[in-house]
Amino acid sequence: RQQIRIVGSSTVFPFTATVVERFGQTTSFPAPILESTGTGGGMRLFCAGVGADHPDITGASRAMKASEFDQCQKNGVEEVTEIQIGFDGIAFAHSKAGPEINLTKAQLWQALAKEVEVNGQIVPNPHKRWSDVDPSLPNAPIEVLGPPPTSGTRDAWVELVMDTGCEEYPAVKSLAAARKKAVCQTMREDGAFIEAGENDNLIVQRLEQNKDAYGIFGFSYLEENLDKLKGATIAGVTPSFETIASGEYPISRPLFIYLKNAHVGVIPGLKEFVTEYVGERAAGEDGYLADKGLVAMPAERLAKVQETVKSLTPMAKPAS
Amino acid sequence: MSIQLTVAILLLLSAIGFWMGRSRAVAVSGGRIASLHSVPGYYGSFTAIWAGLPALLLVLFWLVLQAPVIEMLVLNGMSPESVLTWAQAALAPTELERVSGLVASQAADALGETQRQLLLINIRNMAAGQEAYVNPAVVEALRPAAAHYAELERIAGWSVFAVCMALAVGGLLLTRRLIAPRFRARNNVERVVIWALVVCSIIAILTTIGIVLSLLYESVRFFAYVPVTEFLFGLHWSPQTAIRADQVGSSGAFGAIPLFTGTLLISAVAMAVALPVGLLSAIYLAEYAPRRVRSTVKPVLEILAGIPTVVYGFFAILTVAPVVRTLGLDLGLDVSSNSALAAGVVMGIMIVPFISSLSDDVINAVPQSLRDGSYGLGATRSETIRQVILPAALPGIVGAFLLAISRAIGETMIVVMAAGMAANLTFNPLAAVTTVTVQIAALLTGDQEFESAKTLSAFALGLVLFFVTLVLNVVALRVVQKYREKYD
Amino acid sequence: MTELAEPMAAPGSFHTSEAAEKRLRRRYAAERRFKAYGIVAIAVACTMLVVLLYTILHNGVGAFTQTAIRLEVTLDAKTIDPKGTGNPADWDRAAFQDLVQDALYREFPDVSGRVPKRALRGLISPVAGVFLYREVLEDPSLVGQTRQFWLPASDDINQIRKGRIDRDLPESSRPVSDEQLAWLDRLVEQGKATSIFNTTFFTASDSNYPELAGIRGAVVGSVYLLFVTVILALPIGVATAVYLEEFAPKNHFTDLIEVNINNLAAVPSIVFGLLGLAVFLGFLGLPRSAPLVGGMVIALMSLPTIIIAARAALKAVPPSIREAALGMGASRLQTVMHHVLPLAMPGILTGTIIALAQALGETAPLLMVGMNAFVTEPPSGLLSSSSVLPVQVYIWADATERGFVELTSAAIMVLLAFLIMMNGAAIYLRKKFERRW
Amino acid sequence: MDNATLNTTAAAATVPSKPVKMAARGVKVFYGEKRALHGIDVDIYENEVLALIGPSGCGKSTFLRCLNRMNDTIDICRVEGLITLDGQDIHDPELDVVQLRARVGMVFQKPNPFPKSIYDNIVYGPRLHGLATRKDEFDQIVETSLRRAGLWNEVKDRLLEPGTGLSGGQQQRLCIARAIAVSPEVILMDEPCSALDPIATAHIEELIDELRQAFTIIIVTHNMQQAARVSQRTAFFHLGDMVEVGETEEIFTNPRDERTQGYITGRFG
Amino acid sequence: MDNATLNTTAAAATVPSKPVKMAARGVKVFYGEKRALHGIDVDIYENEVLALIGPSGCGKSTFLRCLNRMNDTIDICRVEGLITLDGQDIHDPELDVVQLRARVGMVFQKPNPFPKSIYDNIVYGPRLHGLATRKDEFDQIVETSLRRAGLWNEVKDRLLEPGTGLSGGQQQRLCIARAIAVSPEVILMDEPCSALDPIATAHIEELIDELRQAFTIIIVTHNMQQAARVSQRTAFFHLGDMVEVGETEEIFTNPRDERTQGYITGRFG
Ligand SMILES: Nc1ncnc2c1ncn2[C@@H]1O[C@H](COP(=O)(O)OP(=O)(O)OP(=O)(O)O)[C@@H](O)[C@H]1O
Ligand SMILES: Nc1ncnc2c1ncn2[C@@H]1O[C@H](COP(=O)(O)OP(=O)(O)OP(=O)(O)O)[C@@H](O)[C@H]1O
Ligand SMILES: [Mg+2]
Ligand SMILES: [Mg+2]
Ligand SMILES: O=P([O-])([O-])[O-]
Repeated sequence: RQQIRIVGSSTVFPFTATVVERFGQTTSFPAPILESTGTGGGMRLFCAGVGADHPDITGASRAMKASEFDQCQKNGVEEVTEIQIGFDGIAFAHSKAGPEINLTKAQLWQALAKEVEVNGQIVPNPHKRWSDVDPSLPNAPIEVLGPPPTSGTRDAWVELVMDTGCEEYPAVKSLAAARKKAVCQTMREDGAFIEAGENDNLIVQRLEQNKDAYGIFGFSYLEENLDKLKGATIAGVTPSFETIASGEYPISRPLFIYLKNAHVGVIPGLKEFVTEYVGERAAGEDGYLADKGLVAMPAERLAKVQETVKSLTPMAKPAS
Repeated sequence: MSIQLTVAILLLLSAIGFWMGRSRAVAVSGGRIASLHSVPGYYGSFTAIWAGLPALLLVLFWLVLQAPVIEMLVLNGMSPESVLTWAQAALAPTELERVSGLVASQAADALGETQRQLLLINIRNMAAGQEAYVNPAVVEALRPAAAHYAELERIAGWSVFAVCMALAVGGLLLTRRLIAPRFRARNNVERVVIWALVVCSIIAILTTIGIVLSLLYESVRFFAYVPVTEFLFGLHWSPQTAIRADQVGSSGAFGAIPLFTGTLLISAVAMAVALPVGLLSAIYLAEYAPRRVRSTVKPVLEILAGIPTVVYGFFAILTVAPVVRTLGLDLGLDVSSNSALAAGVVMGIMIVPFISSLSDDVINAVPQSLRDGSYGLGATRSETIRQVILPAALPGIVGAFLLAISRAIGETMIVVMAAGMAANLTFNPLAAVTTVTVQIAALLTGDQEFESAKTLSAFALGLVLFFVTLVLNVVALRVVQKYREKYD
Repeated sequence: MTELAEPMAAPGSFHTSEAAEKRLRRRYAAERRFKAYGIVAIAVACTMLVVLLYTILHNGVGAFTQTAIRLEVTLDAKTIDPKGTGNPADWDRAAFQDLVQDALYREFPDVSGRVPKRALRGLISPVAGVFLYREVLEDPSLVGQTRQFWLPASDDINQIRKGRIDRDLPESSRPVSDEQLAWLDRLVEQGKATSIFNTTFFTASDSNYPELAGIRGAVVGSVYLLFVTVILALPIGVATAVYLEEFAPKNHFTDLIEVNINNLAAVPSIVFGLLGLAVFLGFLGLPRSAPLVGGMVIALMSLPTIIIAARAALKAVPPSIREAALGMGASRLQTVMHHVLPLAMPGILTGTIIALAQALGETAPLLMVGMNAFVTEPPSGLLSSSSVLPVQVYIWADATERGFVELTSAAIMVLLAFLIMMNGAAIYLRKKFERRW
Repeated sequence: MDNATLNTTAAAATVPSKPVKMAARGVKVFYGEKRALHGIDVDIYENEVLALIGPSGCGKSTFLRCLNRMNDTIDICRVEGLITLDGQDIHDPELDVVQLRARVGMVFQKPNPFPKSIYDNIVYGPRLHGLATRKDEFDQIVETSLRRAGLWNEVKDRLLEPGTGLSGGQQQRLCIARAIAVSPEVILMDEPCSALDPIATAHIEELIDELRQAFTIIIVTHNMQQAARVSQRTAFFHLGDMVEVGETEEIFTNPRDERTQGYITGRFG
Repeated sequence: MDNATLNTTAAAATVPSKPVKMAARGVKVFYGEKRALHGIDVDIYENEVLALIGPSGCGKSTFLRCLNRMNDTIDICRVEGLITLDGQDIHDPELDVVQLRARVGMVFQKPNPFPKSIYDNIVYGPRLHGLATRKDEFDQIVETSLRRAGLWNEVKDRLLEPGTGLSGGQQQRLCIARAIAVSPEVILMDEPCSALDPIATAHIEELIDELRQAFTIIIVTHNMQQAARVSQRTAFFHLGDMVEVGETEEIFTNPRDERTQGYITGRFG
């Protein structure tokens, strides 16, 4: 095998694909082969072993989990370099025809969780309309299209919005850890929150047809469809390159690729590829990945990542 | 000697064998071809088979075994120093320590399986002359091994060539001795051909065994996490929450009932569309339509069956679902934008040709004598159709219906795109539901965990699906067979 | 039989009576209603087909044209060939984009500053350099010259030009700024921007940039895949059908095979994907994303359909032909090979084509064996990674750029064209060889 | 259709003893381009059994099927000429084909009971034509028809069993019972015994003889002995022509045409 | 198979004038559980035409198909008893069934030419059995066979047109030509004329008479006149038994068995 093989997250996929394409166009190495398997699926393939049959790089829209790291170790994939490539904001957006809306995480939790706190009690979510959640919100039915649990975007949403949103309610705070987690993280299933499949673009297209519906998807899709959609303001911040990069916008997450060190020097072009990926031309603020919707890292962070790539410092076991 | 060349030469020998066998047969017949048991061509084929087939089988066998053997020999033959040099360049310091400790005694054995793999990639690349792809630091160290590798490959190639030639020539000589006027060449050749046919038909069985085994193996592991009863009778399906450490075992997370009901619901909607449309179309085409109309409409309808399901998925979600929703809202109904109705309707459209084509066939299979009997009594066409033809064709139509249902149950892409993932236990077609196939696709293409009940559950679902379609098919087959007996 | 004396309505009296006439009118009304149901049913099915095709057509036609901008590019030899070897292999391929950008800056000399220049660059495709490189590669003598080239506009500009993004929207909510619109209008006025036929769509493979994306790789992948499928499924399917129909004794074993085949025909395609994953990838260790593996999975999947069709075709050959041949002293195998199989061949081919047409549109099982790879070049062989048409559709449907929306529909159109062609071939075969015995 | 009535009466005049039930004048039938009948003229009298004989493919069945317009169901078939029932043109748009077929019943070569119960087979026609409405009326019809067809005693205990479960001869009698249940005036039979064994054949032949009391019967047969046994008059067809028609006795003992002669003495066919 | 030879010779002794070509001893045939033939003993002499007659379903075809083991092709069919060809047991594993069928040819009820050219229809058998190798030899065979079948003059100008384009009678003669092209010793004909018109039938009957010079012919017919015209000896079958066999004249004028009598006089069938 002479081509690099890359698997992993569907969120990272378009960015990796862009690098792959550029790499194929501008170097004499054969273009790497890229396959979108989802973060977890990618980890599974990546950690299955060392050798020509196993991928060299996997993309992830979240950090590697401890269990995955262990699996890697068990299968002889002992040295893995963790490389952050940038940030991805998660947009909560709706049709341009809809009203302006300004939400807090607590309100989002109230609107989307299966069980919520009402008057100090934990009850099944009674809210049918936004105005039920907070009278200041529009009097429109709650209808949110979001990613299925199999997607990294969903994980991030739960972690960044739901988990923090619920913290503001004392009755929730006082729950036992396990119960609290369940209450905080479980999305409602009565039709107000709709799991709309892995295909973010389809969510975008459906929002166009239904002005009351909101969608949860990667920021890049919002960016590309600004003529039809607008992003809701979360905690007073509208999603944009700037607010995400600066960390102001509260729902954003880092994106990673993982490199199998053992393959460097065996699979041609591997190191060159990763170097290109985190190079200024790609991952820089003005790089072509930014054109694709990736929120670039601040310069000093990028420099650190470039350093890691240069030395191929293997990662340590993650905490969780 | 490359395998390709060996195979080519074998084929050539086989061809020569054909010619030899043929001319030998003509020779032994003494010019009276009719005195031979078989036509000379069969003696030729007989010779060709014996010259070619055993050797080709050997080549196939060899192809499987050659690589591992050569690799083992090469690795064992490497000097400790070169292994060490390679290890220093390629391995991480921690691994290196372990390796260098052992390397003095048993070079290759010191390496773990994964390191061997890497080393072999390098050696193979070098043996193939692609030094450019190998770390320059190890090129020199690996040169002897690469040469060894190439040498072994050469030897292997020649030896397989030699053995093949021996087999082929042996076959030629043997068959030449056998050829006599009374020798039943045709019967022998035919026996080989028929065995080949048998082998082909066994592939269908192997496929089934393969499916059942690969599903069963993973399912059994799944049932180690989740009891069968819970899976089959549980009312709650939410595989995602169960992977979080604090929720494993929370009861009902793997209850597949909502998936079954969802599948049923969508299939029911689909059949509610497909059955009347399909059946009535079939009746019209078979009994009323002029020949010309029939021969254009039928293929047009069949296009519906050929359209890729991805396309239907788009159609469902971007065209039909909004229409359904708007209509529902106008009527004051609460319609989910992922309604089972939209997915079902589109699936129904897709299935129409299955029902219409199959029904058309069974309606045509109703003997003309029954129609004549009915017309002869003064029945109109529709009376004949409703009271004689349909009852007579009913078993066949039921068969078609069952096959269409199994198609609906197994359909994936439409529901993946249009039906969503919400495992609601409901029979309301306006609500969102999910199906077994959606879950399989989602569980296996999405975020997977190792060895988790979540991933494995996909295989259990696949197993259920397999058995459901099996039962439906056996029933359909029985029904159709019963029907067949009646008129044949 | 003395029962003849039994009373019975006088012959004929009833059927011409008033009551019978009235009843007759009712019966004919029912007749007309019933016939109408049939017509309605067919109309419903056909309408759906038309709506479906119309939606696709409506969304997809746009993809066949593309906005191009004419720029005067100076192909500076030093920039292109820094080593000065004159060998295209040593060219700096990344430099072509810079040349394009320089040309653009020269076209608008009044634009200066980092931010306005960035906006200006937004007019032209970020991969315009690739187009330029290809043209120069074809004619290396261009190096050093200054020439006019038609280069693709960026996706946003393309969408604006086609009206897919409304240019009357407020500036903040469209991807193209007022400034850029003004530049574009100026170019259009000068005849330096126009719509051209999108040949890239047919000559290129997958890309992240809609203006550079095409279906060639997917089409080639589909062809390879179908090739594998045909090579495997046709002979095996026909052999199985021949064995079962002409040779197999009726016993439990053949019953088992028969039930099996019928069952396999209805097994959900995704289950075949699971099988391929477990056996071809897991057990045999074949590479992911390879047309070989995809073809094998699809072959297994279409095998039952082919067998069933082939058996039907064999059954349709009248027994009198078999008897004739057997009576002449042909063996069973000879009977089959000389007479039955050739006569059944059109039917077999028809069935096979239809099975293949279905296989061509199959997505789900291919996702399981990794056929959703991103590959920017047509596969070079059966083992190299590749995508196929339906999966390409599936991938493009999720791409971020707006340009992919119409590319998706266009790819569907190509896929449908293939399907209709294959169905047409099947119908033609069926017609041509339709035989009355 | 005055002309038709006239003609028919004229033809009938030659044998004045019996009224004409059906008549054919210049009946030509085409299957696509091919002409199967070249112009048939014949009168069929009330309450007689007319046998049509002739070698295979001569057009007997074709002619028979013209009489109740069963040929309408064959796309490529075209009928020319005049056929009358009680003096009325059967192609007259006034006369409905459904009505015609109720009045001119048919029994086919191969017994073709519907795959329903014996009872339902019989009441099928009466129910269509509204001959009865109440259960007891239907019961009455079933019993009468089966009795007339000589089948009642054999099946009266199993009326609800499927008609397809009967033996060949019983099935054929069931078909006859089914045909007479709608009170037709004419019954057409196309080789009704050719699929039956000798005993069943004898049964049917007896039955035909008795049915003649109430119905006009036209029977196609390839068995000359049978024609001789059951019919009063016989028509001989040859290559799409009706060669001669006359009293059965006379046709068999003293045929006027040599083709008839040749056929009857077994020189061909 | 000494025993067989013995028996045959013994049977042949009763009519010593002609050598026995084929013989059956105690031939029983079962279709699954059902017995279709109950033990048939008959000798067939060289260069004679033996007619098999009897009512429908009595087993004529079944017996005929035993003689060249065409019944082997029916799964559920089982044959017991001894059949010899020139004294050799035809079930002897030494004798290949393919060779048997080349020696005992068959012509079927419905003409069934292969959908190929007339020429290819004829040369199919010779090519199969390697009777010729060169083009001119094949040409020779085609001409001889067609001449013997009385078809040469009608088709000599269109040998390359498809055989299915011929008329029914021509097709049947083509099938006969095809059968004699492999120079069989015995020809079996199963109702070869029942699908044909009188003229074609007459043609074939003439042909059979001529072929008798060179071949042994066994013909099944439901037409007694035909049996009388073409055969020297006739065997009458009834319900799976061979009731009697003898000189055709005698069977028709003076049958020994009353069932034969009944059948011949048209009392049943
Ligand atoms: N449906 C049809 N299409 C074309 N030709 C037909 C059709 N039915 C009959 N014929 C032709 O019309 C001619 C007369 O056929 P018909 O069935 O009336 O003969 P028949 O006297 O009933 O013969 P048989 O004794 O075999 O039943 C024949 O040549 C036959 O081939
Ligand atoms: N393939 C078969 N399977 C089962 N039973 C059969 C089969 N062929 C013939 N029979 C039965 O064997 C008996 C003899 O049939 P056969 O065909 O030999 O009669 P036949 O004398 O040739 O009649 P016909 O004159 O109608 O051709 C019949 O009862 C028939 O039903
Ligand atoms: Mg007829
Ligand atoms: Mg027979
Ligand atoms: O593919 P994901 O990034 O959503 O895991």
